[in-house]
Amino acid sequence: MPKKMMIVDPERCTGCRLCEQVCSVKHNGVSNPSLARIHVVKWDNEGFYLPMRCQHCRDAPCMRSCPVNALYRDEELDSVRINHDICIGCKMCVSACPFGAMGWNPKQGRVFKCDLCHGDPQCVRFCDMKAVDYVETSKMQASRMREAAENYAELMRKHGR
Amino acid sequence: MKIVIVGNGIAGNEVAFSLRERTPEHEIKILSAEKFPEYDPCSLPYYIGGDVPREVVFRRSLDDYQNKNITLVLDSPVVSIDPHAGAVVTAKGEKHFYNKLVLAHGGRLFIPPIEGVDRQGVLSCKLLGEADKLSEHGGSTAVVIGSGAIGVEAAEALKKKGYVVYIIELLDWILPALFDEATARRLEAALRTYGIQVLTAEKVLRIDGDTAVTGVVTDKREIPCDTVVIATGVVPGTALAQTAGIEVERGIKVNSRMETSVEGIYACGDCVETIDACTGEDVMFQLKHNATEQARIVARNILGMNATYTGAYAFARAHFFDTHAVTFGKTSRSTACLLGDTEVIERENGKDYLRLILLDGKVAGGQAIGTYADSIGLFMGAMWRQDDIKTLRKNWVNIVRAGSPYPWIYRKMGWLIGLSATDVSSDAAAVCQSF
Amino acid sequence: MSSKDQKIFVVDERKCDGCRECEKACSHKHFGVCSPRHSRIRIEAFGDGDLFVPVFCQACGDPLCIKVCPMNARIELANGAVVTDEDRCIGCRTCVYICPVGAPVENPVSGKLMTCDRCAEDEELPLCVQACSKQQALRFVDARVVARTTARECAARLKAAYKPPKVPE
Amino acid sequence: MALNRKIAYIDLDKDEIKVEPIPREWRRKFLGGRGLDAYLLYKHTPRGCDPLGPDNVAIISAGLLVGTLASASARTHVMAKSPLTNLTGSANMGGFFAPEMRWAGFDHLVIRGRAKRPVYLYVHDGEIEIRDAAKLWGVGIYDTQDIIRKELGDEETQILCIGPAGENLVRFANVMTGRKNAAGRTGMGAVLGSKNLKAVACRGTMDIELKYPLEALEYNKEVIDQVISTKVSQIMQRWGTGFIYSVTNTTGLVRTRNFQYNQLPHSEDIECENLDKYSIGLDGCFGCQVHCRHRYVIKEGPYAGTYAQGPEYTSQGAFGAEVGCRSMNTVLVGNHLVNDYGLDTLEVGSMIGWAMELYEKGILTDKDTNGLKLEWGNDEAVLEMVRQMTFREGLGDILAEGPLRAAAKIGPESLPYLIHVKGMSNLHSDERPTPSLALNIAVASRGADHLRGRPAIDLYNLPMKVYEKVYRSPDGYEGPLTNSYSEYEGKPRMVLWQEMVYMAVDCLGVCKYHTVFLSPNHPAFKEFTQLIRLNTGLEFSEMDLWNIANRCYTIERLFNLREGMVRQDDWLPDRYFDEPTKLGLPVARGKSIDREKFKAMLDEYYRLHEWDEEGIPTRELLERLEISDLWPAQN
Repeated sequence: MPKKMMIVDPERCTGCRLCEQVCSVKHNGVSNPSLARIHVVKWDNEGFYLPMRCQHCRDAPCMRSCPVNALYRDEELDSVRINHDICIGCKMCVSACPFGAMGWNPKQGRVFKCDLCHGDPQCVRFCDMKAVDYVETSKMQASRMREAAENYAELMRKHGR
Repeated sequence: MKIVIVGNGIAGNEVAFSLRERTPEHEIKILSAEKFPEYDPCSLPYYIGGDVPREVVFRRSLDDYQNKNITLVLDSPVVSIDPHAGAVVTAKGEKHFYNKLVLAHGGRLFIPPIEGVDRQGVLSCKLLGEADKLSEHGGSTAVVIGSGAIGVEAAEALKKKGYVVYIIELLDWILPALFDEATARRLEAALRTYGIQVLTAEKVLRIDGDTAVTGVVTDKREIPCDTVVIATGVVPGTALAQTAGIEVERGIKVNSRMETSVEGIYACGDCVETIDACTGEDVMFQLKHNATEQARIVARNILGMNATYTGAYAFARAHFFDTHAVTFGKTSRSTACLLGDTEVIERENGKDYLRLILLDGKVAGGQAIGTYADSIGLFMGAMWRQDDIKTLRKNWVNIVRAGSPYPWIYRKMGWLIGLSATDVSSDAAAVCQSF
Repeated sequence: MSSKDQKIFVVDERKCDGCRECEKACSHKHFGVCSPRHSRIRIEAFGDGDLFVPVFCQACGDPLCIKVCPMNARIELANGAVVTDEDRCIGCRTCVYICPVGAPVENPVSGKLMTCDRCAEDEELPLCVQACSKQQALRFVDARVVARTTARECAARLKAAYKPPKVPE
Repeated sequence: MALNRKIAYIDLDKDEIKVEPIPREWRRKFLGGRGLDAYLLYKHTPRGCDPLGPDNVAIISAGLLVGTLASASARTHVMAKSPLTNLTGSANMGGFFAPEMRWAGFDHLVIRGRAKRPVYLYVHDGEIEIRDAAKLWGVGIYDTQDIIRKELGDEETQILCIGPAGENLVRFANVMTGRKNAAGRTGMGAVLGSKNLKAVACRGTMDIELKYPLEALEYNKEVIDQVISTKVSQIMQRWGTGFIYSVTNTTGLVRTRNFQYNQLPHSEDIECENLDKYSIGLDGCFGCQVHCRHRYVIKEGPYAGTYAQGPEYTSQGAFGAEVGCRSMNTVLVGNHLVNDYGLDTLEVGSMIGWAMELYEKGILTDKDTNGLKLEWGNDEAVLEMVRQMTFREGLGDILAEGPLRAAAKIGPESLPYLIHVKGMSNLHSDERPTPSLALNIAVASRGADHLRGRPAIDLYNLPMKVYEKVYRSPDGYEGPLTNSYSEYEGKPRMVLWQEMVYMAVDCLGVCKYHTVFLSPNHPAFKEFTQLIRLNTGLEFSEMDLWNIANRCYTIERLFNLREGMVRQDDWLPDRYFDEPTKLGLPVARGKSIDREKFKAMLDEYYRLHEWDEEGIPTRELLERLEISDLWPAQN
């Protein structure tokens, strides 16, 4: 299976927060963005929207801080996942994660985080702007380069070199 | 569904009450060989020693069972299982039918084949009934045979009651299953400072006395005494399982869902043989936390939730008077036969002692006495995460630099294993000055 | 369930300057003295004052200390705190050893172990958190918003990277 | 459950808050949102009450499906007796307020009385606090929201508020949330202002439980795909609603220079394509994939650097065609100003356009305007008038009273130039070539309004079978239908059908861009039944929804009748009949509404509604709809 990664593009995000809603429904069966694993951080007075979600870090602070190794790397999806059978709910990962990707569900007494929906992230599926996208790692760099090149070309055209 | 649980110990009760927590349905019945509601065997030495009153050993009252609609049948040891009829038979000849059966009857005290073990005054403290006897026993000199955790705790309890106490250990050092020699010797020394006689590498030959105990004879000496406490360990109860044709080795064999080889019969607690969560080896850690964990897995599987048990882990502490020690994972002795580079990190500071056993750079076990013990949790975490201590050493500069992304626990671990002693100022006096 | 029951502590080590006001507040509330030995929260200091970490009971969802305590003295309160029942505790420190951060502290008066009780009923905010109101290293926040709050802080740091200054046309 | 949200009765006179569950019976009869609001308004206001007095109730609500997996389920509905028309006051808006209110545990806030000092409400996780808003008084809506968020220490708080216009009781003041989401019509902002209620802040973390969550997820995807697969949605996704301006202006359907023309030539600058220069991206309401508006930054003038959202089609009309301006900058600045002040952009455009025509005709003079040259295309004058209206200075103070009251002050000679129905100005569209749209604005329950029953797809001249499929369902209508927008036949049915479907989406809290408004292929009753079932578990047939919509619409009608509306109010200004259009394509040029045909259309409309010839619902209808206890009105 090709390795894919989640990327965000705040320029595309329209701030509709559908990703948050579908995430909470998919994982918890309820609509409640505070249970979502993705958060659209919005600056309403600047119109800047940045979806924040788990980066599935290689050297993940949450994994490092877990005292019982309940967080593990799923090699198939290259994601960081929780084994709830092991998790003791100490919340060290909540404090450790710099991205705010670790949430705490007081009702269940357990932490939660993005699991990439087992390879079919619902946030990506529902985002028609593709402000969050799940792309093949190998193509990622190339597409970003192309974007940059196009912007550059545009500037050159505009300023007549 | 009728659920019958054999055994009213930690595991049996945890199964019953976790089931009830999840569903009000199903008939739940616990068959107990004893006459009490659930009590905690771990706490018996402290009751004997008078640290706590007797009622504290109980984890539940009879009302708790009633309130949760759990039937508790007391004084009914189960003698056989008929898996075809789906019934168990008690010693009184009563039949109890089940749809799901849970074996949680634990183990029984191992009674060494020594002459005179049936004398009056030969006691133990695994069961509450025995503990009651020991507590009421009015002796003055006690010999504790066996120096496992129970033995040491019993010795402490008796010392507190004013006994002259001897501990006799067949092997070379006390707490042999839990601690390495280096640690154990320190504990022995500590025990001696409290006035407990510790005799290691010594074999009890017989117990003297006509009806009551008058002394213990070992291969090295004779000890006059009026009390003998048997603390030579616990063997898993497997006989009952064998009546149902359940596969048994040292303990009852279970799969990862805690189900025995016979469908519909689960087992958990001290009577089962499971895997080590770290190494995957077949092990028997007869420890309370494992029993609890296994019991919850059983409860979930009975309800069809398909939970898998990740394995048991060794974690035990030894504590007497103001000496505190802890051990986890493997000892040097148990790693000696494994492939791979082993390394032992030792740190000593007065009475405090830390011993870490590394296998291929990764923490495989550890022991600690005193203040080092208070931070042992960090190393247990390192063991679970399989943190490589070699990498910790290599990355140390990164870990201690300001703004390091490494969680603080790495700094503390590094300090504890002596990477840079100046990095932590734990001097309480300095702290107090700041107020 | 009141909103307090849903709250959890969040630590930001980067903000802790080791002032130990939390220890003072805690010991003063529970013992009437200002002494770190009497505090259920303690500051671990590393290096030359470049890292201070408040260590205290995390009140785990499935606490290991409850499982291992031989006396069954560790109990969960309705407000989520996990505390020691002093009538049962014998001071064996098993809870300290099993704890991932070694949080329980010996009560210097009784010799038994103690952990954070979240200033149970009588305070709006735990006093250590109140004492840290300036540094904000220690916060007691609604569990439902904790992820979002952290995400916002992080996003604020990332914003500059994502949002290059506008190129004039 | 999505149904366990509460209703709060807030009495600002007594500082009392009473929280009650919503009876299941109400859900069956009114669903929620606008439908239930209409019922509550009818029950809780005394007949003939002063709209700006303490007896009027302001109802803020979220629809039945808000916050659930129904795409764009984001609408907040605000209802009260209108200070503009003295009839039904009702407006809804998107944004994020309504879902947040539901996560905080409430569906309806029924607010009566008048606070002694400025206050705002803080609604959070099942609790409501009344808090002091003294320092917010006089602050624009952008800053109000920033200040409240800072005060509450939670950036995620969603705030509904009024601007200076609402505080100054401008009779067409908005209730706003976010940067531009406006509950814009009928002066709901003035009602809140009269209650000294500056804002309602919401923050919630409570679950909205869905009946069949995973099925709802899949069905939501289907609905989204259905919505965004249509051309019109794709265009809106790219250009926003501004595209409508280009289309209608080309055809000749844009009211220009008040009502003198129907097309503004050479106005390329204010067409949506030009927005790209200012836009930094598009913006969506909660859960919406259509994201129909721009985030833009003003580039020139005293407001350079200001960030705002929009402008919608309506702002292009209000600050473009109606006042004869051709500058995108004016549209952008005007849009920003009305949003920040909390004014209804439509009403503002109409009032200024009207004033300009009066100035042109000499009815208003330099003396009235304090020397302001109210000439067509005078950008500065337009923006100055916005300010004057908000702060009630000079001529603005008169215009702030709304069309009829202003006309009364200026004099009867100004009346013929007023484009209004029931005292509310029309959108800047010109309906003379389109009888169906004309009928809609004449009969809409809140005055001249396009969002009550505009059959916009009538403009497309689609094949008959498309219209038949839409307009004959779900009750099997068998009367006439025509597919040419210049016809009169069959149009009453179209208006009626649209009234029902818009009422249904308003009850559900779904955006109108997600139903049959701009595209015949968007979801309607059939999809709604599924959305309701999967999200809430309530089972309704399509006919049930139709009947609910009919019931709610009838209550609005009853409210209007109770407050004194008569048949003559369902009528258009004379200029619609007497002045043929002058510009546009051949289909739109030289058109006017035929009085007789229009009267016949109105009769047909009443008949279809089962109202008598005076427009009063028949006894049989009321009994069938189980609301016969409401009429004749007792209070």
